[in-house]
Amino acid sequence: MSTRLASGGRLLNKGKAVEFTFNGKRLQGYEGDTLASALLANDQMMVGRSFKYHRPRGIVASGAEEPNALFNMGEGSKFEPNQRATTTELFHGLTCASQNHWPSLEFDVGVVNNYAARFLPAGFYYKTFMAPRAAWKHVFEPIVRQSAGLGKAPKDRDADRYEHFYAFFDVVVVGGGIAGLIAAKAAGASGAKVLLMEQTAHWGGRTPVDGGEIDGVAVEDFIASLVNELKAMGNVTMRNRMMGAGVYDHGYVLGYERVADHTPNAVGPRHRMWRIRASQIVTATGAIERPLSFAGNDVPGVMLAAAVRDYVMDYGVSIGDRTVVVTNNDDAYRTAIALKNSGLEVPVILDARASGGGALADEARALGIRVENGKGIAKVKGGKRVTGVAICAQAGEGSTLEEIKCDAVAMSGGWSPVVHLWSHCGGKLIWDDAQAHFRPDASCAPTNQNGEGFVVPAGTANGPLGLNAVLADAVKAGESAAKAAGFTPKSVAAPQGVASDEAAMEPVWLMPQGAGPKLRMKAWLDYQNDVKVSDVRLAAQEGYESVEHTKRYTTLGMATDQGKLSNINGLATLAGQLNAPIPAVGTTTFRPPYHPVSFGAIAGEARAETFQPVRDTPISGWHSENNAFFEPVGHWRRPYCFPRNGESHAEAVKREINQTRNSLGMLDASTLGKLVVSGPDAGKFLDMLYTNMMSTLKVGKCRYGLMCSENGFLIDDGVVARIDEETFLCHTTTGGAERIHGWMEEWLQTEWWDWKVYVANVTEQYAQVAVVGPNARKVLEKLGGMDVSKEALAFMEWKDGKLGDFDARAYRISFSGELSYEIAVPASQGRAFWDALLEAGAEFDVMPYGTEALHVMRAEKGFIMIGDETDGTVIPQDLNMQWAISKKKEDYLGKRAQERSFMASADRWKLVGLETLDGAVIPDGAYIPAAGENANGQRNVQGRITSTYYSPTMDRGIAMALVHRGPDRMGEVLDIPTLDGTVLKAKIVDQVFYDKDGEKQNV
Amino acid sequence: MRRYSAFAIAREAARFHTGWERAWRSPEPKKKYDVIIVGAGGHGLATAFYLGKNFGITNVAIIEKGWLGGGNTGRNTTIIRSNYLQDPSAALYEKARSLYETMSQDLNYNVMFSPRGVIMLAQTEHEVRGYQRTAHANALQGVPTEFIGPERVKELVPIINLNGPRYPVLGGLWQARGGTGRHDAVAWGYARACSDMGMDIIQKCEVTGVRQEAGKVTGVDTTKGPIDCDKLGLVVAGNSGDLANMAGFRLPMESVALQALVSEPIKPCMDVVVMANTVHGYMSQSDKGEMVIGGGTDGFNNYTQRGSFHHVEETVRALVETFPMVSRLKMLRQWGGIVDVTGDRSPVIGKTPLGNCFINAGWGTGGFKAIPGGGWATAELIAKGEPGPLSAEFGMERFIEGRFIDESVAAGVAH
Amino acid sequence: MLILECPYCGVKGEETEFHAGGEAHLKRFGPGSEDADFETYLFMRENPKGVHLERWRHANGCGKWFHAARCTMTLEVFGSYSAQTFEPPKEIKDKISAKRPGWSWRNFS
Amino acid sequence: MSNLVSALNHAKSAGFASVEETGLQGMITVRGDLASKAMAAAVKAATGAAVPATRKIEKGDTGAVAWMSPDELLVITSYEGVDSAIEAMKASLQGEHSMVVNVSDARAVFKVSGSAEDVMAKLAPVDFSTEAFQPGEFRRSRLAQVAAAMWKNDDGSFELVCFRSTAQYVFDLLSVSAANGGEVRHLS
Repeated sequence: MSTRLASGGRLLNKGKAVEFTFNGKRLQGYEGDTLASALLANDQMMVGRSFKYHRPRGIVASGAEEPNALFNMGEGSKFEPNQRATTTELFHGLTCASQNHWPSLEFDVGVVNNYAARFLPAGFYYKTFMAPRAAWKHVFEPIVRQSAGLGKAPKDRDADRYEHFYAFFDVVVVGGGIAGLIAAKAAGASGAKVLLMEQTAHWGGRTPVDGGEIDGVAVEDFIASLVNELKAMGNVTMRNRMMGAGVYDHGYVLGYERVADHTPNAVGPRHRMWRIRASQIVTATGAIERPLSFAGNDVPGVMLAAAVRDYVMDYGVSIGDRTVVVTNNDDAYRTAIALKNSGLEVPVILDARASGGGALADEARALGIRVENGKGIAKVKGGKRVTGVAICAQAGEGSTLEEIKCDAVAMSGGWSPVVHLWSHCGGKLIWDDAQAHFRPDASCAPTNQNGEGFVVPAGTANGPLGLNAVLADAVKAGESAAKAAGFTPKSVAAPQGVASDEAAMEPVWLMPQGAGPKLRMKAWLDYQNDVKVSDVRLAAQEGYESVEHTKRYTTLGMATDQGKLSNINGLATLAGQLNAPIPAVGTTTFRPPYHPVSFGAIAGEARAETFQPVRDTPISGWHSENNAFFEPVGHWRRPYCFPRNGESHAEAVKREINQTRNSLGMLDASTLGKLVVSGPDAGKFLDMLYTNMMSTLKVGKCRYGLMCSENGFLIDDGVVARIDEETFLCHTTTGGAERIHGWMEEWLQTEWWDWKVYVANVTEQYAQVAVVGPNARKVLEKLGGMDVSKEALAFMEWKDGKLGDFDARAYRISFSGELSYEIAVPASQGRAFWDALLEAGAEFDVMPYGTEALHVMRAEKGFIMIGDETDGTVIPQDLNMQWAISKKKEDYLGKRAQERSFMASADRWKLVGLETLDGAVIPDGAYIPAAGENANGQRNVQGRITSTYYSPTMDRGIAMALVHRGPDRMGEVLDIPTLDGTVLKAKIVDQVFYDKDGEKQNV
Repeated sequence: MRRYSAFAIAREAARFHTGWERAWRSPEPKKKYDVIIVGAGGHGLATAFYLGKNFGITNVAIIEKGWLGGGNTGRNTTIIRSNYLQDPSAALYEKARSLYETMSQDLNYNVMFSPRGVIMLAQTEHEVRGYQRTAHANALQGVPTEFIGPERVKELVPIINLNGPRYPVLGGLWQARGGTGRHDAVAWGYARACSDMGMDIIQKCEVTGVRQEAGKVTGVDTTKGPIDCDKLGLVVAGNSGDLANMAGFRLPMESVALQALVSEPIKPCMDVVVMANTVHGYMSQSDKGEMVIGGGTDGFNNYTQRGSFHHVEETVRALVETFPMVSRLKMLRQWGGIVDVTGDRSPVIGKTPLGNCFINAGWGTGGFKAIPGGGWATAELIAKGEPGPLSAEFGMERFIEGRFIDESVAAGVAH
Repeated sequence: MLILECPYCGVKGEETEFHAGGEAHLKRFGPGSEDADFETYLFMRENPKGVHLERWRHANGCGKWFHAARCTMTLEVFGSYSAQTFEPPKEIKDKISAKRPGWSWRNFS
Repeated sequence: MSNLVSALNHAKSAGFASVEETGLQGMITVRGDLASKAMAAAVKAATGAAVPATRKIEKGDTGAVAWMSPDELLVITSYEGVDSAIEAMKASLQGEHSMVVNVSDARAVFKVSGSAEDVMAKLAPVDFSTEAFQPGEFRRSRLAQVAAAMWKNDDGSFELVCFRSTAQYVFDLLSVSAANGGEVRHLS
């Protein structure tokens, strides 16, 4: 069993007990524990079930590479699935539960898959479940889905908050182990601005676990003084609980700071995503120990040798009373020695190397530990916990030489540098034969905006494993990063440790090397995704020879640990099967993030109210206070209508229209774009932008204009007012202000840069109110001030002056067909102006109206709406707007495009009005079919509805449509099928339904 | 080809799976083929497959510079739908979708087509009208879709937040027969079937030149030597511009990065595909339990298969807002692919200035769902030398005539 | 996540401050021009693997359009320069030549 | 005119830094040849300040002038003083190709005091470290999802200008970024 030892545990505060709950059981750990160490201390070795076969799984590792110990953590709005026990600091009140089993961890029905494992090899689902056809969707897929997946889906809205932080450094050092600390010091000594980040809560990494001395002092003391030294450096920033999540182009680094995962009740953000720009990045990310591939290497109790040591030394936890150590390198001897020194039994060290280990092996023997060279494990005994091992000759096929009882196995297959961050942005790797691992290829570093390398690996992340080599490499890395960042490094002597003489490791990719199919089927490569040696071999046999094919066919390395433990073993297995050297088979591409990061942190502050900007007009407050139903229009919110006393939206719209047409309405039109275009060439410029002639517009007058893209399509419309000889004010649509402003600047800056024109966007300088209806003039006259009579301010004229107290510009324009003024006042006067109009209009029962009433009234009048009559495929000619296209101009944007054969054709769909014979309203978006089918069997069509409304004014449905040669077909009756199967009959009519002669607006 | 079945698995299990044969051969190139297809992605392999199946042309080589299915076929978010607005698109994508329905049986390879349904959310009045229009168009095109209200959306997607402070869900365009498929399996299944017909799939073989005489292609130069052909098909997605350069013509296309990402796997919580175009994000749950997520493209030319992080950020915040539970999930992996985007965002299947050279390209963000349809249409084009009805509108001449196929009307982001 | 330097305000900003504007140095063809020229102007693109000349706007900044020379394979930026010119300045061409000998882009090299 | 209301009417919030909408401010967009004598005279007349260098803000007796782009300045005055400043500038720029536009009402202005750098750095992709961003610097960038211009005062506080319509969004962003518990203790 695993248990807490009476002594040891350098990271623990044993004075402070911490209570937590696992699968409903109340357990106790200490401050400083990880959830994993606390569980082990409570003899909870088995922590979950595997993905495919639902086999029992135990804790394998002590860090981010852990594939098995994933939990449903927390409750309610703080619930989170797939939280790793090894990277979770224990806190008081933590609750967690194991995943992927039913009904319980101990007894899981899904384990039937395990008994059928022989029938479920890699890729079996590609070969079956094909008949009958419907069965995949209705039978097989639901079963697969239900048995796959890991943690539960959260149900509640996340109660936590998140944020981003932009930061800039000369050198960012990722990893706060011995190499990172030393590299940071070496870089910092040059004066460079340095960030050192460490994913755990502790500085120093794994070096202190092994004790020893550096520069004559104990490792722990050496690190403590190094940390103090760094803290004292003003140019060095240190952040722990912050992981280097990803390296992106041009020195962009994501730092994932878990601010409050360990203090979930604290006020403040849970995670903070640092978006860092670094000139140079030092990856001191360490190395990860590889498992060995032997049968039963997934039985709970089989653990990485270094992790066994970590648990003993860091947390005072023994994972078993009797631990068999199996290895192909010297480092695992340290585990045996540490266990023995802690009073635990190590019945045997199985060293797969025929020649055995070096000085550490002698030390182990001296402690009385039995060491067997050239031996390995044929098979691990036990189901939910190791009960023993069968020993075999590594060189053989697995005949059992001896069985030994034990309750834990510590394995080491060698070490792989953590090269993820190096690789994220294109750094290449080379194969190191001596260590049997991939390490960064310094000659192919990822390059930055200047084409220069910007990532420098340091320490074990760069390949060296020996302490002194690591220390020297770290100094070099820190210095070269500082230099590359433009600083002059101060030469610092590398610290010196006491190193033991180690024998060379020997790669072992299968144990025993001649293991037959039965053993290979039980030798796991990827614990979480249940990929075994036999699966990779099968993939190669079937032609999935590329490493990417093998990965995808077997799912090797695709689990939540992203192959941290399995990649190299899988690759070597594949290479072995293909009879190719490992580097020739290649490696897979590492993608960010290094370790999963919360979506909350990625979204940052952009949630709920601050999800996206909401743009308000100066009058929005009134709208909210008066029950406006808002619709989003770009980032703006505009009132769609103002329902009163339980009215439906349709009823409200009808009331708003009727009252406007009969007496007085008003609309907040502030969102309309307003661009000032000014300069000696302003007229010439607008002549190019609009299809019609603007340069001839008289000062004091307004003209409606159309804008097209260079591709000929209508992109915007609006009224242009000439303010003075050199100045125009161009109105755009609500969505068009920024777009058209940018459009104008683009042409002025990139094509006609010698034209003397300036543009300014003054959209928000003004609150603009449309005052509409037969009583519009009266209400303005009531406010007093400027003369708004027909004579003083005729249709399509504008004028500056005072209205009451307000500084106003009045435009006599109409989008409704009524007598209408659009009044612009400075935004800061907007709300007061609106209120004044309401007060003055009370006697006319003034009716604020929303966008839907606006749309209906313009449709009644036959005016087009950008976005309704146009959709990016419509040219002005389609809308019969030749009147707005100047014949005199040689050029305007879009003119050449409109000369192309398809656009110049008379055979296009053109705008008409439609009236249903029975007065019904045609559904939005309806198409008008024609006889027959096209070559693809689709019904031929001859037009479509662009706008359709119930018109309160006409008391019937009205519509506009683009119809094939429509204007030539006046009076024709068309069939319009609706989605409920009925067919409406509609007559082609003029698109102007209301007041064709304009008598109402010209008063 | 030995058939795959449950029986075959049982038989193999008895002998520890030692009897499985290669899914496809790995031959050296012959000197000459009737047709060379450059690009062993989904579209290239499907083109070859339908050349054999529909036209009996099997003396075909499919040349791939990397590993088959390793480009965008293996990098997309596996959505399959055909609820397109414009007639030519709807015809092509519906053909593809209907071929997906029987693909597992046709290829004897389970591609796990999962017609679980696709919803495109309408979150503005404008979008409501746009999707109602699509529903009407689809009805006449023979593509069953319907516009559904918010309550129905909630029934189909219980984890959705209907009333976000910014964009309420006003309804959605629902295509019940859309869904997802296993992307790698599509390439592998086609490859196995092509190889079985005697076609040569030549991996790790890069085309370095297009040999021509008198305005016609005579073959290609490759890293495995010259190979002659009577007809050439260029089906290379993100590398189309490069191949066109070799062949001496330009394309109305640019190559940009498109990114996708997945969460850690969780138990089933969403049974359909949801696309939220107003906020630029879409999401489905894979059979493994990962939430598969995509968004928009970068704006600049890029061949690095790495995109900019802010697109991931934009997509993720959209999904956190639309599906609040996502906030406490974690991003497992992000990646990028290079897509060709044309001037009207619709693909090109058509002739090139070289008489016997044909191109299938420009799928932008929508290539995977079109694979069988694109392959079908391209095979017809190559076999007959002229486009058939499915590809008639997709030739490059449309850019001269101003006759575009613009789907942006219906979808802010397509994929 | 690119860093670009706006030649107008000197800001070295991250990509999110900028807006990509496609291929640079396009020649506009207007009414009366040949179909092929007009098609080239609007649609045909170099789309090179390697050195590319392109337009950017410092949208969340000084608002100015500028040109940049950038490698589409490595994302290296060789320099940025005024939008109000018909070809890249000599020092940028020289810099590209030093790093990518034999490069060409349309009629520049 | 009474009832003049700025975008958020002096809204305030406080956490580890404080945030305040500072009310109506006179602001004038000036476009033209920044190197011309006429421009120097115009700016001097309006504010008493010199034409700022690239990305700088200059303060004068009656206002400040900020560099917006190679052909654009933002003149900042009292709200009441805008009309006379505009008149003065137009007079100085007579005959020059130029533009002078009142944009006072189109903007909102916020002040962040206390640990301001750490608040700003949560929202804008700008180096706010003391070495990199000093009083006198004027930086246009984005604040989360909207455009903004910002500068640092001598007392260490920051001021920023955004479009009036986005004022509530910007206020919410700043407030949540300054909320207690969110101290970064990195820049300030």
